[in-house]
Amino acid sequence: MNWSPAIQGLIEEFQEIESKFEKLETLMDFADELVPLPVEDWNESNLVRGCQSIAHIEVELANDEVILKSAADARMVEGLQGILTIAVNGNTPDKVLELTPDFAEEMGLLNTLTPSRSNGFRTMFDMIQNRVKELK
Amino acid sequence: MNWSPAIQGLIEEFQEIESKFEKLETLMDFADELVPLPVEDWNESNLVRGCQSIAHIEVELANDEVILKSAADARMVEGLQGILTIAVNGNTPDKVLELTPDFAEEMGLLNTLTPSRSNGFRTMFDMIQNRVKELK
Amino acid sequence: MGDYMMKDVFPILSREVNGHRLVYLDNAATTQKPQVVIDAMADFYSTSNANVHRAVHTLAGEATEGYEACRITLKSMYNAPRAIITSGTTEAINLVAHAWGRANLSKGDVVVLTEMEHHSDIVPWQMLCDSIGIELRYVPVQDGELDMDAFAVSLEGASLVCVVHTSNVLGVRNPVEKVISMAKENGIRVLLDAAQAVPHETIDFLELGADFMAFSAHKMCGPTGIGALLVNEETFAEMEPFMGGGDMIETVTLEGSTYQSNEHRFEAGTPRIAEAVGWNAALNWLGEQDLSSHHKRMLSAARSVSNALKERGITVYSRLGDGDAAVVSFNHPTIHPEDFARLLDAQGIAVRTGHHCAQPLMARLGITGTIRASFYLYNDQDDADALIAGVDKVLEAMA
Amino acid sequence: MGDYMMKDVFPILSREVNGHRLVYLDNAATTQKPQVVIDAMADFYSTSNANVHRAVHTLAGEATEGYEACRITLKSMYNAPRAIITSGTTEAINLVAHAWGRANLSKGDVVVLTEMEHHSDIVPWQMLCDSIGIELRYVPVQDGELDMDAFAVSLEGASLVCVVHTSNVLGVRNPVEKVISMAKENGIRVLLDAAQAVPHETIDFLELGADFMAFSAHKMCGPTGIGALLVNEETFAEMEPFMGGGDMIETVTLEGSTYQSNEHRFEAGTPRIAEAVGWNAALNWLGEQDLSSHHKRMLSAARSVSNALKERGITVYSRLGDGDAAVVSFNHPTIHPEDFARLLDAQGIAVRTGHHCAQPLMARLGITGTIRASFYLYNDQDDADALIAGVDKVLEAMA
Ligand SMILES: Cc1ncc(COP(=O)(O)O)c(C=O)c1O
Ligand SMILES: Cc1ncc(COP(=O)(O)O)c(C=O)c1O
Repeated sequence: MNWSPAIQGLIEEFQEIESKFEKLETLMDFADELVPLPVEDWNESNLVRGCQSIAHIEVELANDEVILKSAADARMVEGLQGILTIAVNGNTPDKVLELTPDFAEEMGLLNTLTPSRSNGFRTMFDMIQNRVKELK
Repeated sequence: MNWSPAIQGLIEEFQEIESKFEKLETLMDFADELVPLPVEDWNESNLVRGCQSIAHIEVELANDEVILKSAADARMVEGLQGILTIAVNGNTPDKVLELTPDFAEEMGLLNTLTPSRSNGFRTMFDMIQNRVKELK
Repeated sequence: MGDYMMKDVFPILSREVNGHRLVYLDNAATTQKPQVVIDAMADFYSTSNANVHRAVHTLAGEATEGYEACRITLKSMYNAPRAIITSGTTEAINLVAHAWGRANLSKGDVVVLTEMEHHSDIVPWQMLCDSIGIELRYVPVQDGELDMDAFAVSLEGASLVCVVHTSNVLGVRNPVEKVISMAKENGIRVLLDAAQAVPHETIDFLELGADFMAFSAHKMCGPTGIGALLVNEETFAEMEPFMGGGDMIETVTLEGSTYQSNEHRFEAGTPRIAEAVGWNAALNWLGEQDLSSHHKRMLSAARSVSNALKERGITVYSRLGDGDAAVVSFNHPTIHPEDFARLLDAQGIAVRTGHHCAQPLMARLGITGTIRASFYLYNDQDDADALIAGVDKVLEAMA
Repeated sequence: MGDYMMKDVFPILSREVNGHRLVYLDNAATTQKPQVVIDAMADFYSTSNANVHRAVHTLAGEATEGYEACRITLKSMYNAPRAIITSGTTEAINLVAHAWGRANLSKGDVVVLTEMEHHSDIVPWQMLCDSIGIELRYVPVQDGELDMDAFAVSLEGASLVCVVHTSNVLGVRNPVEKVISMAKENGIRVLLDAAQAVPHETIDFLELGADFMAFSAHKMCGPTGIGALLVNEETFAEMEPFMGGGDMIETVTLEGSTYQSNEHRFEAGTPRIAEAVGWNAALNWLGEQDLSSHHKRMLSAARSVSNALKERGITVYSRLGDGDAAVVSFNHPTIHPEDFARLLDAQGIAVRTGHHCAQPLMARLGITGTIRASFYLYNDQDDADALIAGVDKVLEAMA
């Protein structure tokens, strides 16, 4: 797949890191990239199920651009949300629907996480695409 | 332990045999040594429990001599009964009570049988001694 | 793969028993394990052992993947929507009796069994009968086959049919396609005891159309202590938790608990992790074998044994039709089965005697037990010949 | 035995994880296996594998002896009249709930539990409550210890007390001698969850005086998929069969079945044969270890970790008294437990996070989970030091 420059940048940034500890540190740095979803907007329908930590994501459309807002209690989950934010925000709904979660694989990100955490990533990814479909 | 000449003979006869097949054949030959317990005398109290085949044993005392009568549907069990007959019959109750089942071990007999069969041997041995105690 | 190579794959087959090469013909009781299975478990314990689920560290992740990989293989190999991992066929059937039976059956409801069932598919239902008063109907066996007319009659008002796919005593493969379609026409659920089937054929569970299918790893080159219950989605949704504790819960409070919605709901406690790793290796290994060509060879070997036995005046109970398993159940008119089997064992030949956990079938056949020689994919004509020669030696000794 | 030698005995401990030497501190979840245990199972499958009981051939005899040898070891090591082999602690407790509970308890009868129980000792009782209407009373935990005054009150009219010997979350060893004697004075039966106790001390079951004691092999160097329920004779006689099928029967007819009178009565289906062989090897190996000197070393290592954590402003929930297990449960005021544990894992250090299947205890502590480092006999001060250094690296990264 031909990734967008933003995603291509993510892949390269992560692929360069050898130590797992640094990978996780870098992942946590991306927590700064997320657009926060305020606590008062947390509800059952935007809760990420199957995740061991508490996580919420909400998708909005403005001017045909997708906006992902998110929140979590664990820094690494926020990092995953930050990465999703970079992958998604500012793109058209169609671009977002074309995306596959394989880029996280290419980043070498998912195999640094345990199954439940990498499932969490996929769950969030699927939630975003489903939400976008509804809004379109 | 110092075995009686009859038992010592049994031990020597079996110890000589190397092949398991021949050991079992010899065991079956001893079926001819048992004093039969007629079918009409088979009952719950002389049934050998825990044995997979049908087996009965009965003990009598005559002139202070133990007489073992027995029957079974499998030839090898009859063989065990024949060996017990040689070990027991014609001895005084006290002699029979002094006996331990170790002679069957020394014959190398029990390890040629499966656990359930060798348990059957022990069960019969114990039944004989208990019956002798009662009769004495 | 030639037969000689096959014998190399199973280390135990190089063993000597009582001074003879081991001729292992007790496969319906349990099969031997290829080296890959033994190694998979040893490797797991040497490199990845950890407890599964809710895990953050690397080993726990690897162990979880190893455990769940077995489920994934089961689902894809047998085309099953749900695969619950149990300790074996017996626990799988008890699970149905408790998790589905108690939730969906009540006094007077009818469960149809057959006289050909293994005790593991009779006793759980008798217990449920004692506990909640269901009615049990047994389909009779005629000349070693299910009486299909009686089966049709038994379906009247029934809720569940439990049938053994392939008999462990006779090797008979029952007309399960017919049994299932007749039951389904009447809206009746079907439990298939496939313990003796999956070692010999790969079953498409969804296509076959049963609701439950139970089997054990140890009868198909896998380890002891593990088995599975396959379930379709509709029936899965009707099941209530059976045993409690460990990973089967979602939340526990002093007031009560909520349960997981996937298969974990029925897998209380630390699961059979190393066993799943070993079974997965066995399933993958079996998947590479040409089961139907093995089956033909086994059947031909079994038939040669059956013919030889009959020539010698021995009664053979197995019919050995093309679809049947290569199981030869027999009795000599005068020699006690245990004497017979022990004299075979003295020649290195392992067969089983007794009622084979199928006393009702024995009663129907008018006997208390048989001698059973059962073949598996490492057995060949040499083994059959060894058995025949062994039988001759027994007959000579007992003459 | 020096610690270095100990590490040689467990092959997995030579493994690297994420480029670091493995520091395995998740022993309360499951322990690693010494080479002798791995070999015992591989040897069994390579030389003696067969199905057990009712067997005539040599392999079946060897397999039966191997399986029963595990029971003999359990009985003698723990001085227990009866040892039922189960798939683990969870199944053992479910067995008590079904086999003893359903036969001896009825609506309104009281079962006393504690807030410190593992889910495996809560959920089966909640299920029994839903099914037959028993009453459950939970003894509260105060400052990480059982409230013994509340316990005394809870005994009023109770039929059964279920208590965890040693907590898997806190490592606290409960005053089980006192618990049992108080229950016994009131004629109440006692079930001990000894899953975290037997790895650390050899318990004299009869002398301790409980009626049931449950534990798992995998937490004491043995394989997965096997565990035991010890029972005294009087209570054993009160138990009814739970699961049906296989070797647990004496006779089966279409009209009904009779059951074995010994432990086989509760071991339906092909048992965990290779697992029993492996566990027996583990029990014998453990029997040769000086558990109390290992315990002292582990506790001292755990205390050094606990002190270091406290110095760094981290909350430690474990008290680490002399009799307690070397389990350090902790939480950082701001760092999420999973982030913390994953950063430790990146340094090769395996710890567990979460509720540890003890949500009621978490609720009592006012938290949803902890990070837990649990030591076993191959761990030493080096491992403790590695953990402390690892924690420092995490704190630095998250600063
Ligand atoms: C105290 C306690 N009880 C019960 C269990 C359950 O043991 P298993 O999962 O082996 O059945 C565990 C282990 O997780 C435990 O620590
Ligand atoms: C047809 C059939 N059903 C059920 C079983 C029980 O299997 P397991 O003992 O592995 O639970 C067996 C094996 O003995 C069998 O042959």
